[in-house]
Amino acid sequence: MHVIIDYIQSYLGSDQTPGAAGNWFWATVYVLLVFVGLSVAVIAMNWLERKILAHMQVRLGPMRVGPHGLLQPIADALKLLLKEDLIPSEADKTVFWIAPFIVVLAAFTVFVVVPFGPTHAITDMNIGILFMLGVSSLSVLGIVTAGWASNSHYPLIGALRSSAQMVSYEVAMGLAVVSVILMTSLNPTGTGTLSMIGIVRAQQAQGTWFIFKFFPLGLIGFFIFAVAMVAETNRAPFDLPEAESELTAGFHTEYSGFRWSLFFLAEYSAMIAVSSIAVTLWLGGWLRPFPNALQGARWDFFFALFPGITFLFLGALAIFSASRMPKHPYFRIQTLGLAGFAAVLVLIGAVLLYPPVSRVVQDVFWFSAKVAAFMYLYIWYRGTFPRYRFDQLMKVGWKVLLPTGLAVLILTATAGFFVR
Amino acid sequence: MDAMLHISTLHYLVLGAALFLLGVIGVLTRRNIVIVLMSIELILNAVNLNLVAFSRYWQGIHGATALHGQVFAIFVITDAAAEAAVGLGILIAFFRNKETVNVDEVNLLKW
Amino acid sequence: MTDPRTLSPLELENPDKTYLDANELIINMGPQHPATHGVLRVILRLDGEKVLGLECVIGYLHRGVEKIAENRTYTMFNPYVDRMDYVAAVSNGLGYCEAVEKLLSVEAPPRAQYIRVILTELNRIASHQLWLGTHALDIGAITPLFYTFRDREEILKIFEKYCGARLTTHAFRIGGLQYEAYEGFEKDVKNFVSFVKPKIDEYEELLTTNRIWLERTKGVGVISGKDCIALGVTGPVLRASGVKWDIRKALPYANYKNFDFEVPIGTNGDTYDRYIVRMIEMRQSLRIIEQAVGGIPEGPIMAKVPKVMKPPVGEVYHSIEAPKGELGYFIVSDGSTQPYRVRVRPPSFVNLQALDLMCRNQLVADVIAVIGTLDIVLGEVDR
Amino acid sequence: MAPVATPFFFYLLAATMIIGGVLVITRKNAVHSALALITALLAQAGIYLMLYAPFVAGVQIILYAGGIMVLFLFVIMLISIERTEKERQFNKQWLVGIATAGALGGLFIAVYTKGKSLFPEGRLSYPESGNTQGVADLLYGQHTGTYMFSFEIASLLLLVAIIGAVVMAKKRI
Repeated sequence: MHVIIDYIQSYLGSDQTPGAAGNWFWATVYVLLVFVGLSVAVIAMNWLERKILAHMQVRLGPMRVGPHGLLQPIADALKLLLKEDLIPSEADKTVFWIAPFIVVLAAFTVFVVVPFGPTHAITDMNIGILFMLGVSSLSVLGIVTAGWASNSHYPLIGALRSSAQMVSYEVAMGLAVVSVILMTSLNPTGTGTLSMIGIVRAQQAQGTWFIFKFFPLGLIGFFIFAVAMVAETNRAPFDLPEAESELTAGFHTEYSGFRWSLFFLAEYSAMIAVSSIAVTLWLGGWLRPFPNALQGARWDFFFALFPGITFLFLGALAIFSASRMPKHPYFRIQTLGLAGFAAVLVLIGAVLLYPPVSRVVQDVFWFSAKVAAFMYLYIWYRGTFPRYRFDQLMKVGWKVLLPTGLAVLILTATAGFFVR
Repeated sequence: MDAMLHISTLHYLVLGAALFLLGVIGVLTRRNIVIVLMSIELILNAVNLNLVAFSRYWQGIHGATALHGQVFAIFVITDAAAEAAVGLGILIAFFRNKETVNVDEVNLLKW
Repeated sequence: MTDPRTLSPLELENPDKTYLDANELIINMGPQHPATHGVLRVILRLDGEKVLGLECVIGYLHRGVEKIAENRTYTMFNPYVDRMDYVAAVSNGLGYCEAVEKLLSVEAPPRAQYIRVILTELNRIASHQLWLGTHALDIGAITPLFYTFRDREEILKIFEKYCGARLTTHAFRIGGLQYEAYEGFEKDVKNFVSFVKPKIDEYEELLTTNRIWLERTKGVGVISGKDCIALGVTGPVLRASGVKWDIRKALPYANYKNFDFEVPIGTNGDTYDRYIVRMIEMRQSLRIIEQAVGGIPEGPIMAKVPKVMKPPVGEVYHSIEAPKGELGYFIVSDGSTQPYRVRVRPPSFVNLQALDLMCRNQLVADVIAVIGTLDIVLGEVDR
Repeated sequence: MAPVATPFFFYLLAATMIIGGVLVITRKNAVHSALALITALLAQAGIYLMLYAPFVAGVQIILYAGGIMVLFLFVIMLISIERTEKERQFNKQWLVGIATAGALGGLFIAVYTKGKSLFPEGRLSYPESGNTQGVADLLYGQHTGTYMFSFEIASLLLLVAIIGAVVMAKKRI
């Protein structure tokens, strides 16, 4: 036991990612952790989206399965797994079968280079951001083949729409990313980096998140990316490929059951992936707020409290909800379940308050908190905006975001030239 | 056995040659223009593979900054993009007029 | 005017062509489609995403309402009209009752008239709310739907309290009303008016200045006033095209001439104008309700009509301004207890004709928006 | 990030590429061919990584697999007609083609067996760090930018290709 703890601690003390260290054991552990974490995040996101959207729309959302519908995503997942797996008779069976896996693979592979902390990434690639953009662009292949293989009009239109849309917005996205990479090179040595960890370190070294760099250039670049990333993930208001009122369900109209749930999984993990790109590039990745201005042991201690306090707060909310459950024998199990959930949350919170733990997890916490903010934005957009029309979508991509991105790139280069 | 286990430049060249041959067979024998274009992509990739393998070999002689092969590979990829765009553009124009995608039906210098 | 004749997509279908020669892409939208408001089937002929022409296939909800009328007495047929435009059942009832009253040459007493106007205007608001919610949902804004349904609920509660039914109310009788307004009716209506006024602002806050909403609705589905008149399009669609035609003002029925209200008109005849016109109409309806609820006179609620109605031989056409447009009833009496023929002029059916004209050279997404903005109810289109 | 278990991965990726290549030229359905080609291209990206060329690998994924192949799929969908699958797949001179390819293959074998000594068996390993910077230096470094002019020419080529593609594909300009 002691040996194991020592081993873990020795690992945590190292300053390399497992991939860079060539440590197979830890790399595997990280892959599993990321996979499990993502699945949990998607499940949580499913519940949160339905609840938050419901409360925005003056309704309650899922309330029946488990207390406050907490078990609803699990019930949904079970239902999807047990559903009959239909393949249209005229569909191209092989391609129809492969397509969801392409999407899921692309969405999950991206996380290989996402830095959850200075050493908490599966690996650190020299070409990190290029790799992320490249692999996330592969998901369009899955969508296109899914639409084509269904051999039906609505999916085909959805697939064509989505391929045109994703290819167009990749350009604007790339330009915004390039301006950030230019910013990373503004250090004494004069070499920039594409590595995700390197980008965050550059923000640390330059003492500012890149969103505030060359104000307002960084902000505009971030804005371009924030718009393009919604379009990349086919979410409202750019959800034309799956526009429900127009194309019934777009490219996955013919999919059901397990395969459909793969698309669902891929969509949400892609959302998390692009959000983590945005967080890494503009919002300082794992860095806590004001790492330079508010330095010192006391501030460190103060910020290290946040993860624990967050969980304690969530636990308190759950306890409060449990106390407000109807006092009826029918609800006894649900109340107990909610109380148990609250206890788990409080327990996690308490563990996270323990200083050695909090020091280790706070990087991951800040990263996740920033990503969660983006997830909330996604839900908020969905509750607020109508859907763009296809030509307007293209107009926004090519005539607004692309020129703005170019301008930002050139201005960033100019500003960087003078700063040097 | 030793030669099998120690991957040298030659291994990459043989792989490149195999791909190149596949590409050539595809270009020479298939009727579908789209597949012919894809075979051309295969050929270009075989070339790229050689270029990058040579770059690696060259680095062994001239040091880590001798990346000329890789730069060439990037140029080749650029050309491939241009070629695919124009080729597919021609294909669409051709299809629109003749309603076929078979190369051996493209036997007139006009449409 | 633009030639409204449809290039029938069915005739031009050529299965050999592919998506590239997309002139030929035929898409069948409906009858099972989330955005066709029931069972409308639209066959679209597309060039890529551009609509070259479309054809509506209707009749999936045909129940033969007009034929049924010939085998029912005048009183018995009254509930059937509620099932045509089921989101504006009160208006349907009003039109039918007034038409028969015209045939019988009786007039409902003033108290009944006031309550009728209040209920009809409430129904207009409910219908517009439902339209707004579904229209916004079609364009992709999912939230307004829940807001409008929340507020429409209050109207339905008043209906339920008044006559026991929420949707197919059968609120009016030939010659007046069957039920006296319940205890607290006036208070309920007043409360509702003050409740819903800020809510309409809330809908507008979400949509009116929303950039995407503007882009999706401005210049979409444009139809000129001339075309509207030529096609017989009425209601908010006609008014949004700049024609000031509201039967409540033009051919006043019930006691609308006692009330002070404005008829909003648009200028461009596009989807946005229709949206604005309907939003203003909701406010104007509230104005009418406010005036009416303050001045409900005392008195009887039923005129003297015979138990067994045998209208004199003759025919009558009576139209009212339903939420969706001119709702007309043409009733022929042969002197018996049953009408010889009842012909309904449903606004949705006539307005639907304009769909093809409005969608030409627009995109698929606009078809959805235009179907929404026409505010059709398939129960009324098919009857 | 040093490559590990090199021979295993080399043979795995090489086999994927060869199988992918064979599928590309034998499938009836162009979409299947395209999917096979994508697999081969991704495997090739892996081989680039093994050759310490991560930047080229990244470009391969983002441009080839994510860009060009999407274009291919897009066009295949636009023109996909069922009847091409039922037609003859190989043209009349297929025998000549294969003979030519065989001759070429013989040439390759001859060259590689004779010139084996030209290529040392050495297992060279350099740190991959700075690969992107190295490529950038060659492309547009102030003193080392040997290929700056070619790079600009390439951009011109792309511009011409864009215009050409638009002119070709558009029904009416």
